[in-house]
Amino acid sequence: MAAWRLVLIVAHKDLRAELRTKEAINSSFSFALVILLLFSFAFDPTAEVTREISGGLLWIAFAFAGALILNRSFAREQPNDCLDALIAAPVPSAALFLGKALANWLLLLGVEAFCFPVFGIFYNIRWTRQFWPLLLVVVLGTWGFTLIGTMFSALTVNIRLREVMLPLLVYTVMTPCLLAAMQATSLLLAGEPLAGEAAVWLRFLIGFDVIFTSLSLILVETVLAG
Amino acid sequence: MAAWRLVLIVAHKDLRAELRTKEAINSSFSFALVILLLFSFAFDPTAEVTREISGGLLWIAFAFAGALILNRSFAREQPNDCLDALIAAPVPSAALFLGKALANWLLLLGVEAFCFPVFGIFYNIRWTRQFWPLLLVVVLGTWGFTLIGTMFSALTVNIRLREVMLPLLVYTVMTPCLLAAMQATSLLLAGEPLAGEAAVWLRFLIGFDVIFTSLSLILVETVLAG
Amino acid sequence: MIAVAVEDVWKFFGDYPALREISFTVEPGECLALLGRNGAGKTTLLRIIAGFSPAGRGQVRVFGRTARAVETRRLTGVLGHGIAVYDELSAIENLTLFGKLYGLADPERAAREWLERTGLERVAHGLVREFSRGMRQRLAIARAFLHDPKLLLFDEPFTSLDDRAIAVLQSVLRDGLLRGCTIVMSTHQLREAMELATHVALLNQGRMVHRCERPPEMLSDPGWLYARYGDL
Amino acid sequence: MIAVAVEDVWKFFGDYPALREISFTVEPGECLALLGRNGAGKTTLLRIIAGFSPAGRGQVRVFGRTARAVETRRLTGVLGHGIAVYDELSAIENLTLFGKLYGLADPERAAREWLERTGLERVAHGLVREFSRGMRQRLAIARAFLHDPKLLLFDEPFTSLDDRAIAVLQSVLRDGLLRGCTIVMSTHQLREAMELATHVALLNQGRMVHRCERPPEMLSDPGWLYARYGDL
Amino acid sequence: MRKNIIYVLAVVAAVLLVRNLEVILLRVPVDAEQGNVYRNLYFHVPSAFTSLLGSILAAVASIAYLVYKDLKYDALAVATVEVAMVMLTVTMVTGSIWARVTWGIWWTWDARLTSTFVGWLLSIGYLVLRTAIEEPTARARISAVYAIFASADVPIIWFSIEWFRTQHPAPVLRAGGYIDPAMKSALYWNVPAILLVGVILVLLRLRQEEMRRELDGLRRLAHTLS
Ligand code: HEM
Ligand SMILES: Nc1ncnc2c1ncn2[C@@H]1O[C@H](COP(=O)(O)OP(=O)(O)OP(=O)(O)O)[C@@H](O)[C@H]1O
Ligand SMILES: Nc1ncnc2c1ncn2[C@@H]1O[C@H](COP(=O)(O)OP(=O)(O)OP(=O)(O)O)[C@@H](O)[C@H]1O
Ligand SMILES: [Mg+2]
Ligand SMILES: [Mg+2]
Repeated sequence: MAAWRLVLIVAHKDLRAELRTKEAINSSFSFALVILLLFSFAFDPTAEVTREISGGLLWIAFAFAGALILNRSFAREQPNDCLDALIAAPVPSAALFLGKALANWLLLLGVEAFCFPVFGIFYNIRWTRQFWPLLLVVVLGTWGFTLIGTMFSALTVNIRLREVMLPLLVYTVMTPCLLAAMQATSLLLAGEPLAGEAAVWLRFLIGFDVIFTSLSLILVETVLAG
Repeated sequence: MAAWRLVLIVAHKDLRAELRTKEAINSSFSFALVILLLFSFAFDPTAEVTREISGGLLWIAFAFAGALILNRSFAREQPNDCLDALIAAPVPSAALFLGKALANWLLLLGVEAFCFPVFGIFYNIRWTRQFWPLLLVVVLGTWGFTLIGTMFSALTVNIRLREVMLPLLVYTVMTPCLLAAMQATSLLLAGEPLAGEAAVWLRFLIGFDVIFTSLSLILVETVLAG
Repeated sequence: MIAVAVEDVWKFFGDYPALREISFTVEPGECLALLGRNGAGKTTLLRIIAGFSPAGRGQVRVFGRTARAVETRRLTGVLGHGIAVYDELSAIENLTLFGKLYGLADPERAAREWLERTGLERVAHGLVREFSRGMRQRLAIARAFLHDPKLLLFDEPFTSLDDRAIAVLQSVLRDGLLRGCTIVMSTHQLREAMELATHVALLNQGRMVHRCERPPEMLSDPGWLYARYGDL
Repeated sequence: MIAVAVEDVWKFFGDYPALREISFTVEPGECLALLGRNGAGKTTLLRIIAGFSPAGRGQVRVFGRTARAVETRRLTGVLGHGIAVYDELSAIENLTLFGKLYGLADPERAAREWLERTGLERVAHGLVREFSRGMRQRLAIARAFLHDPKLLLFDEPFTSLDDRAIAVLQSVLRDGLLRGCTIVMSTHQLREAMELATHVALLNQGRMVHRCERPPEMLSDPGWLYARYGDL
Repeated sequence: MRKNIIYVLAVVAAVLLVRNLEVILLRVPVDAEQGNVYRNLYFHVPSAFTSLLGSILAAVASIAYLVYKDLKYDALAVATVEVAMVMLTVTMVTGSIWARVTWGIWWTWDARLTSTFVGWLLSIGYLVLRTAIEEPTARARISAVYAIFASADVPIIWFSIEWFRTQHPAPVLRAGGYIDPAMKSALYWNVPAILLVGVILVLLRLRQEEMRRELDGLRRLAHTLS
């Protein structure tokens, strides 16, 4: 059977399980709100300066809130030892990984779609001026950190101290991706077009996505059935 | 036997177990560094404005990094069902809770002690100008969020979805405490004395600590052996 | 004094009654084996007696006191599936810790004594993390017996143990019975339990449908009780 | 063709050899019971045969192919302690999912068929979360058998099951054997295993010290093999 | 045998270092613009170079481990990561001192400095991750995957000065700017000296790691026998 069908089956399974209870997605979204709230204490959100850094704020909120969804990705398989059953099934590890990453990516995009308007209101930001370029950056940036998050979720699924280790590992490795996404987003939110510096960051983001997608697909079999 | 001896025994056990491997403390400290890094992307840390909000940044870093230590507090008891043994022992739940909170508090203060100089260098901030008032605020603020964190760690230790629910619950409840600590710290870092606004926030912090300490001690028996 | 007195205990999970009007007593020195199919309520009942969770209705008395009373806890030893010792601490540190929590006069000595009894004195300072399954199990036994409890509560103690580990556990339990301890345990491995049990009780869907002295038939045919109440 | 061929397999955890020069073959239709004390290496060996982790040295062939080959995985059914079905999905969704992953022609039909065989057709659309222990175990069995595997690998399948659940599992396994499946299982509950086993193998500290047809003595005295190799 | 090699290398390194120190401190002229701080250069650059080389070697060793499943490659990977981290620390410290004098601040968040810091955190992450996994084979496998992911930061550190506008200067050496030949040769002589120090440290750590592994195995064996 074509590998992409397996990818879809896995993604569909994860989405269905998640959407049935909406646990991760709800708490991820609420957590994003809490983070925005915390930040609004730390800074005066209406100040002009804050608006300049809004891209950064937004991606920090995405990264922290998204981690709740990403961590759960493989942790979801633990309670009944389901991961063993998936590894034992005649599904290439790469397909399994892509399926899970795909599901996570869609869930994250969903959460982000809710965050944007809320954020716009709280921080008084017009985010629709460069809508399509912004969408592109968000989609690529989210894919980058979904990849890393899903991979590390798989990597640490069986280690004691998962929760303690994950943030350190994940955020460090995904910094280049986050940095690029933040900078590009800040520029686009400021109304600049996707050219010059923003374009450089975008290219950087694409490079990151390509390299890390390939690395993940190559290494995932070792990670799961090493 | 006097209850405080039991408190010390429990705290000593937790500290010993942690210091033997230093897992939580290492990753908490490194995660604090990662957060400083992430923030530095979002804001230009050398700008004057950023220095004004440094108290906020610092406490957000403490809160997120500290959560790693707090989450582990009761999670540490899970692997071999140790919690059952503690609950079965003739130790009042309040003593158990205080012991764990005490250990967490000391660990957090240790991590924070490392963070301050690093933060000072990276963000170019002089934090020694109001040293003693600052210490007071840090100690009280840390106790407040240790309390909440430890309590929720106990509350969620047995639920599936621990990792997903915890951040949301904890940060929402500890917001007042964080807010007060942030504001007081920002003022003190800016070199102002512990009077006027800063003193108001300090009193708020003390109120929070007193109320939540009592609440926790009253409720913990229900939480653990409900 | 009666060791365990369970009076009309109910336990609800939501609306679902996991235990219904359970009443029984255990005399000191008895060894009661709780039998019952998966989901019958054995674990739930043991946890209530151990004070881990409160009964929904009815009450439990252990040596005349409530299950959560500090004095009761001092008299009770619990051993579930988990070994309940800390991986990061050494064998002796673990036992000393629990000795202190139980307020023993000389925790160190009690710890050494039990390490010796369970044959662990040579690895007293080894971290539990590095112990093999059998060694961990012995340490768990030492922990449960350390404070010389009068009532022992065991949930499926024989599960996943090999023949040798089962023999060790049985001999420690037998010693306990000789010293006058009271034992309540749940198990599916009837054969191993029947050698010790003086009484048996059968739970079915949260009700106690039978309680009696262990019939001699059950030594040779452990399924006897199930067969009698087979299709309940 | 030989069902499972294990050739000179070693497995190291660090420098510690959990398995040492294990070699044996299992013919199609055999039911091999792996015995051995706690820590002998049973789980490790089963996981290597199932392809969950690679051998450190030596090789495993399942129907002539490596353990991780996709074709091998299609022919193998695995059941460990965990039931390996999703709590958030219904029984039929679970089975259909695995049917699809195994590339069955009509996953839906296979799922219904196995729900019927395990007596779960009435709760096909119930979420697994709401199932009792026994129902979950049956669903797990259905999942393991769904794709009509030729080789079944079971790790302590009888642990924590009550008499009735054990009977169900035994009957399904017996059916499998009649249809020509090959079974390799580990267990400490010798009595339950011996009714099925055609062969037994004894592991001791990572070595296979004995392998033979199941001696008739073991039906009445399951400890026989341990007794012979008792203090290895 | 190995021990003898280490001794020989140590002697060579010592001779080289003494010779270089004499040249650096007494012979080469003072920089026209910067004064004496510029002598940092002779340690700043070689240690940066050694550490980047170390990170690359660690990634190669990790790939070798995943291919050959031989724990000696794992030992090589840890040893190089540790030494690379030490070297990177030297770079950061010398750089900070230099920056304090020439730029007036200890730290700034330009691309070179930030990516260096990320690299440092990545090695911390690697080492912390290793403490969380007891079983040596799983530890080797998981940390190898992490090291491969982390190595993506090396080119970013290297090229950051070309890709982005940085406060950190682009090296005059390569860009064809003018530098006093005496300075140049002193720098060129100190690169092999520091590199050699790195090699010696790696060899020492390697021995230590091997002995520890042996000890672990023996202890486990002893426990199973009792
Ligand atoms: C691995 C990363 C690094 C490499 C490869 C590197 C390399 C260099 C090189 C080749 C120079 C000499 C430039 C010249 O030709 O004048 C230099 C200068 C310098 N570096 Fe670095 N460096 C690194 C990291 C850092 C860090 C982390 C800091 C600060 C904390 C730093 C601070 C400086 C300073 C202050 C100078 C002198 C700048 C000036 O002359 O104005 N460097 N570095
Ligand atoms: N935390 C819980 N939440 C909801 N229901 C529960 C919970 N614990 C137990 N139950 C239900 O209560 C009933 C009794 O469970 P219990 O674990 O006591 O059975 P048991 O006799 O120990 O079974 P087993 O032999 O499988 O261990 C079961 O139907 C179970 O589903
Ligand atoms: N992940 C692991 N890391 C380190 N050592 C392990 C690991 N898994 C197993 N071992 C060791 O390998 C040996 C064999 O373990 P295994 O789990 O295969 O035994 P087993 O025969 O299944 O025992 P049991 O009857 O207790 O299930 C044991 O000494 C165990 O400590
Ligand atoms: Mg039970
Ligand atoms: Mg096993």
